Amino acid sequence: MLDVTGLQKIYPGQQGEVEALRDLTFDLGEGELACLVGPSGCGKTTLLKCIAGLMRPSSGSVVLAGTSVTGPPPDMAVVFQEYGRSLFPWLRVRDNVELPLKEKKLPKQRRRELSDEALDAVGLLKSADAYPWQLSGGMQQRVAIARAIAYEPRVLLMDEPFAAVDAQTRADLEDLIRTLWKRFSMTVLFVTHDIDEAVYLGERVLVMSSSPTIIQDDVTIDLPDERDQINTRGEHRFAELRTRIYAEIRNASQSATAQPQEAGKAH
Amino acid sequence: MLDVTGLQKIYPGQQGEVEALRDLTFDLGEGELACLVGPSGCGKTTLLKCIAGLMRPSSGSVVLAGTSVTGPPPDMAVVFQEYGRSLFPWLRVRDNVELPLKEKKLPKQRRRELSDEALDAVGLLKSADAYPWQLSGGMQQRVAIARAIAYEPRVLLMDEPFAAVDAQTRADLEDLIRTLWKRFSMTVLFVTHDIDEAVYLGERVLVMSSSPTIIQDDVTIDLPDERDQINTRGEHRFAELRTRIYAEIRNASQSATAQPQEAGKAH
Amino acid sequence: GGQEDGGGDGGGNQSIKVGAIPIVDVAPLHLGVDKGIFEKHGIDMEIQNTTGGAQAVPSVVSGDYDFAFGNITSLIVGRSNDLPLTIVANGVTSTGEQGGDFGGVVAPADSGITDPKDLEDTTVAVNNLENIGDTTVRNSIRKDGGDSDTVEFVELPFPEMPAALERGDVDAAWVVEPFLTATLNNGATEVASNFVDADPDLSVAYYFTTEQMINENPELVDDFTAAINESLTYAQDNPEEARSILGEYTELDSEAIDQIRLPRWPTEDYQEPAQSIADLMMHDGVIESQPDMDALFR
Amino acid sequence: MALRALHLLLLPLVLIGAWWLASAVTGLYYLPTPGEIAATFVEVWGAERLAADVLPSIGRLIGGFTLGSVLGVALGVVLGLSARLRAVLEPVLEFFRAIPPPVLVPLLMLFMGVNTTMKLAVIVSGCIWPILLNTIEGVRAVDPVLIDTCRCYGVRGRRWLTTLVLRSASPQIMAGMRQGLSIAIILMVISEMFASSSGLGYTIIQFQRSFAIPEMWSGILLLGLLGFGLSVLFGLAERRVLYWYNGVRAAARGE
Amino acid sequence: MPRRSPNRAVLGIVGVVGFLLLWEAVPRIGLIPARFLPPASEVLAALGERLVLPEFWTAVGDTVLTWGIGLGIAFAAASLLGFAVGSVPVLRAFTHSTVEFLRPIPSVALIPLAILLYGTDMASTLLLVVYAAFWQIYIQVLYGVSDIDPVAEQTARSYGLGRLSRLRYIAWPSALPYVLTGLRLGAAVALILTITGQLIIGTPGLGQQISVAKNSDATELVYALIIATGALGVAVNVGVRALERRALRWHASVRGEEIA
Ligand SMILES: Nc1ncnc2c1ncn2[C@@H]1O[C@H](COP(=O)(O)OP(=O)(O)OP(=O)(O)O)[C@@H](O)[C@H]1O
Ligand SMILES: Nc1ncnc2c1ncn2[C@@H]1O[C@H](COP(=O)(O)OP(=O)(O)OP(=O)(O)O)[C@@H](O)[C@H]1O
Ligand SMILES: O=[N+]([O-])[O-]
Ligand SMILES: [Mg+2]
Ligand SMILES: [Mg+2]
Repeated sequence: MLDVTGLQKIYPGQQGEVEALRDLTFDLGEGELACLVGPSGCGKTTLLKCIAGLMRPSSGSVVLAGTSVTGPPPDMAVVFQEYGRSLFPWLRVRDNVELPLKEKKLPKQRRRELSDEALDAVGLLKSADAYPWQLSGGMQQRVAIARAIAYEPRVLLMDEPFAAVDAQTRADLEDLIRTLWKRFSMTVLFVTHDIDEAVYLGERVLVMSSSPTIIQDDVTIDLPDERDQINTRGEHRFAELRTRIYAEIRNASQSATAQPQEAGKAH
Repeated sequence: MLDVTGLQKIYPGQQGEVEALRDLTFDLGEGELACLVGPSGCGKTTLLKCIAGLMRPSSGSVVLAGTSVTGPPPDMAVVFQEYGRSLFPWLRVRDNVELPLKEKKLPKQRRRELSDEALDAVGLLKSADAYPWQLSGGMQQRVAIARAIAYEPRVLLMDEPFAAVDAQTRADLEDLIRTLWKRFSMTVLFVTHDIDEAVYLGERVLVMSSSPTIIQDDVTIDLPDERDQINTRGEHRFAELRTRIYAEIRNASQSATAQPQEAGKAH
Repeated sequence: GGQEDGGGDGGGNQSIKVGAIPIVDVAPLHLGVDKGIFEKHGIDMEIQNTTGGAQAVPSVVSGDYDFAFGNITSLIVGRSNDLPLTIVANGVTSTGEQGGDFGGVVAPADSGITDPKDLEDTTVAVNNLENIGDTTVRNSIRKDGGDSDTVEFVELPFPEMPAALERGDVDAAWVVEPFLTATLNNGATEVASNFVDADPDLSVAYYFTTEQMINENPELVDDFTAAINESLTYAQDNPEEARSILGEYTELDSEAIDQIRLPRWPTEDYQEPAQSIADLMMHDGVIESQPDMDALFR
Repeated sequence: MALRALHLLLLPLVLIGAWWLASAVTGLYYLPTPGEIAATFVEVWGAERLAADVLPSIGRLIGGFTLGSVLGVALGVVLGLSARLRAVLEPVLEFFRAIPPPVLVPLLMLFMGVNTTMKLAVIVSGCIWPILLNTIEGVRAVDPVLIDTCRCYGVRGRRWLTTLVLRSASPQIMAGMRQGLSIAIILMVISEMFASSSGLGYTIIQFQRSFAIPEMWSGILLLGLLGFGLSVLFGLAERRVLYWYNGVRAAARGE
Repeated sequence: MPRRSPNRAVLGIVGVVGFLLLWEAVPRIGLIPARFLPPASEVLAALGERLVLPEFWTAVGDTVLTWGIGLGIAFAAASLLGFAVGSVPVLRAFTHSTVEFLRPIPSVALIPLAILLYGTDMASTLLLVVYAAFWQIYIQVLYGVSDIDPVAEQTARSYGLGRLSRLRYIAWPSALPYVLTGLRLGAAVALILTITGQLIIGTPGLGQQISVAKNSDATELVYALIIATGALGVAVNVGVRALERRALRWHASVRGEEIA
């Protein structure tokens, strides 16, 4: 479904170039749900934007469903890390959710159905008529999520979509994503900083190293398919996986936060 | 130090008013570190802005160190939830950090020292000459944190300051905040969604209910003063506190996400 | 243009459009309409307000106006630039009276400027540079024995001259009615009657059209010329009526209407004095070669 | 390089061609061919005229534009910051904004006399509006989060003005100044229609009045070239001032 | 907001009254002779006399008509071209030099050409109006289009919004603050050129009446007509401001003011 091969991204800049991604290669099967973790600034957002066709990689290729990605592919939804700025301040919450549906030429009634459903799922049906800037940070983020799920995409890219919501809501949204993923057999790539979340949600967890960035580890989550906030998280295997990934991340991010001369040692 | 009494905030709006805060009363002693948790949209940001003197409450009062807060008090630093928009895009990272110090009329050399120290503490010394928009989300958030700590405030208000950083960095920053808090005996009010974080960091955790918002619980964290990411989190008492707060939040947020008619029952 | 609307002398009236600046000078035109003179000559005329000859010329050249009222220097300059302009009737003529003309040079009473020669080394306002104002004022100075090269001329619209004079922005100004009477009433001194100095019978402006019009519609031109000549004569013979028509197409107040000096509107011998203007323009270098003055007049 | 030249010249060449065709076909007196205009241009705008008429005009133009920018930005900041003051002054300002230069100039002459100050005032009276309006709107639109940031870190006074208000309004201020620049050129011409006896604008108007049509067009050509030249300079300045702004946009696209 | 509106009007009236008092004072204390600048009261009286004359209203009608048509054409053309050129970088590169060349050419210099093409009819004045107002709006639109938040733009692209939809739902609202400023600038310039055209070419309207009054040394009337012109400008601005408060409810510039 999604093939990323030898992806490199170098940002040009006045004080020298920044190599955000060195050499990434991985693939995702149709209908897979993978989580992406890695230290802050390692290039997760960059990778997502390259996959979404919003940014041109410096070298390497992204191939989605057999076609090379050069612009945003159809049937793809993205939840941006900068959720606040990705909502259109001139549109009310409902209109923000329905805008992509209009582009899909869905009839009015169907749009309404979908937006009602999505807003209800994220607990914001009451705020449908508010403007985004009248909402709290977490509510804004949930609007962005609602917009993505109402779109019923085949590929869903989410960049730390639950960063601003409280623990309970987060748990609910995690279950929501898994439910929708199964129902629509979407392919999902999910960036998160929360390792528990990555393990709980994904079938696979991709661990990115800090820069120069490569895929440091690709962990298959061999937990049962039916997951449950209390029992799954209580399982022994969950703890194992969690510990393993935590250690990886620790390695990766130590090299990032540490002094330059120590950076080399981590690898 | 900080006395909040009968605080109420109603946002005016075209489709009716929104009562973000109903009636909040609590106080914080000098040099206390309190964490604030509560469901998304319950009014944490609103409360912080009222305390910071950035917003006028509809009724009730905020008194800081004996004087009523009508505008931003001196020696207070705030890390905004919208970290990205709180950085000046036309200033380099270092200049963003040093701007408040200039206003404090610190000599150039001292400013440099402070900004170096703060940027180093958040692991961004290498990015001092970059512009904020050349940084990843998590890096931007850390710049905002660096700016706040370089300011050496007596009161520090932080609104989900670690939402965009990875687990390892988050842990490091948590320890950083506790260290600074002790060193400068600041008064800290810290909003977070991560209950573990709230328990780990705070001396007290204030739990806000969902709307109509009141302080639902005020939990004293009776963990030893010396905390440690591995041992403290492993303690039995930690788990107890965590469970208690989790239950509170669950109550609170259920009423928020649930259908309107159920909202009443939660209380 | 409207010449195609009607059919010559026969049938109904010819509708034409005439451009004229709404000042005292064109009173005969309005009087002619008022008195039915144009109608009598089979002309149904619409008078369009212009801001002067320079704006009227392109309108006539483009055929938008059939005729227009324009000052002699604009017409000479146009002619010398190969514009096919032709004068068909007199427009307005100096009274020929020293100190009693409808235009003249004025200076503040306390300025010490009383004669044209006093204008040496001063700044004088005229409405357009390299036009009839500066050429005739220079002539007046020379005639009075002064050196006309020492005068600096600046452009100001007539309506702004009284204030500029009073402020001292300029030392003197060449003004025409109604501003002449207005400044004199406020105590200014009349320094020169520059039109009279140039030629006592100087015609300052004319009614003109294009050669094309004359070739294509000579009858209409004849009718217009006849009608305007009759109107000019009527105005000349009935100055009170000429004054009262001013109330119709200008915003002059009744006091001004009573006080201003009327020009003359003769219908004969108006071609000759134009040569003296052409000479003055040659002298001042406004034009480079003598225009064919005969071709300018029909 | 070649592409840039193509960008620069293609459309002008096409338009010149169209003009050529139009003037050749119609043979209108007021529409000389580009060839005639070019030949006249060389003849008319020699060194002498440049020194005597064009340079002083450009001097006044730049003086007026600078003055207009300073006043426009200063007043714009004040009005942008105070809704109350804006409500008080807006009708009066709008009143003056609607007054055409041919009517306004006499008024200015009444107050200032006939001199260079008046000419500068005419230029200012025109080019100030886009700068003022854009500054007001730019100041009103400052990101509320940045305002809060400055408030709580005690950033105020001059630093607040320069690092917050002016910088965040700068994209809009630049838009206004770009507008103001070409209006300043137009008003330089108009200011020389009154009480002048020299200057670029005066010369063009004089050509027009004396039916020297190719000469007049050559003057308009010079105005256009002047405008283009100044806008190139302005573009260079703008690229420096708005470096961060363009950076934000390029960054998102990964350029 | 409803309780602010009268407030705003009251403040505006305070400003106007202050201005009129100042004007009244200048000639009265002799700063400028009343012959050249009559006191406001006398000018208002002269205006009052005019207001009852039908030809005054005909002139106002002519002026407003020319203004409205000219602004309409300029606005439509400038927004259409502005959005098209602004969102296609190639177009922008190819037109840049021409635009910068044409912008500083004064409308007044085009008067002979206008007369030649359209005579002294309204069309002639319209040409000047459209030419001058077009650039003002066009440049604002160009700046507005490039002010789109890149995150918003990318969001729209990732959801598969086509060029037209992005124009309508993203570019248009983002650029709206600039466009409205352009409209305000263009509206005044259109009015200015309408009056100037009437003044110089002589098409009927307020401008022509000003010209007649000037030539007749009717100073009070000149000022009265200037007031009428300025009042039209103020009325236009009130209209655009009202539009702005509706259309930009979401924008920081309008939002902030309700709280303040
Ligand atoms: N426009 C840019 N110019 C230069 N460098 C950039 C630019 N955008 C990103 N970078 C750099 O690229 C690297 C990767 O950034 P990216 O936003 O992809 O990180 P991330 O993994 O999403 O981090 P986070 O978890 O903090 O959001 C960072 O070091 C950042 O500084
Ligand atoms: N400008 C505004 N106008 C109207 N309502 C507002 C406005 N700002 C906030 N609100 C409402 O006030 C309530 C509290 O918002 P606030 O931002 O304080 O929540 P929060 O606790 O910080 O939430 P989060 O954790 O999601 O950031 C929300 O219901 C929100 O919709
Ligand atoms: O002539 N103007 O374009 O103002
Ligand atoms: Mg990121
Ligand atoms: Mg919040």
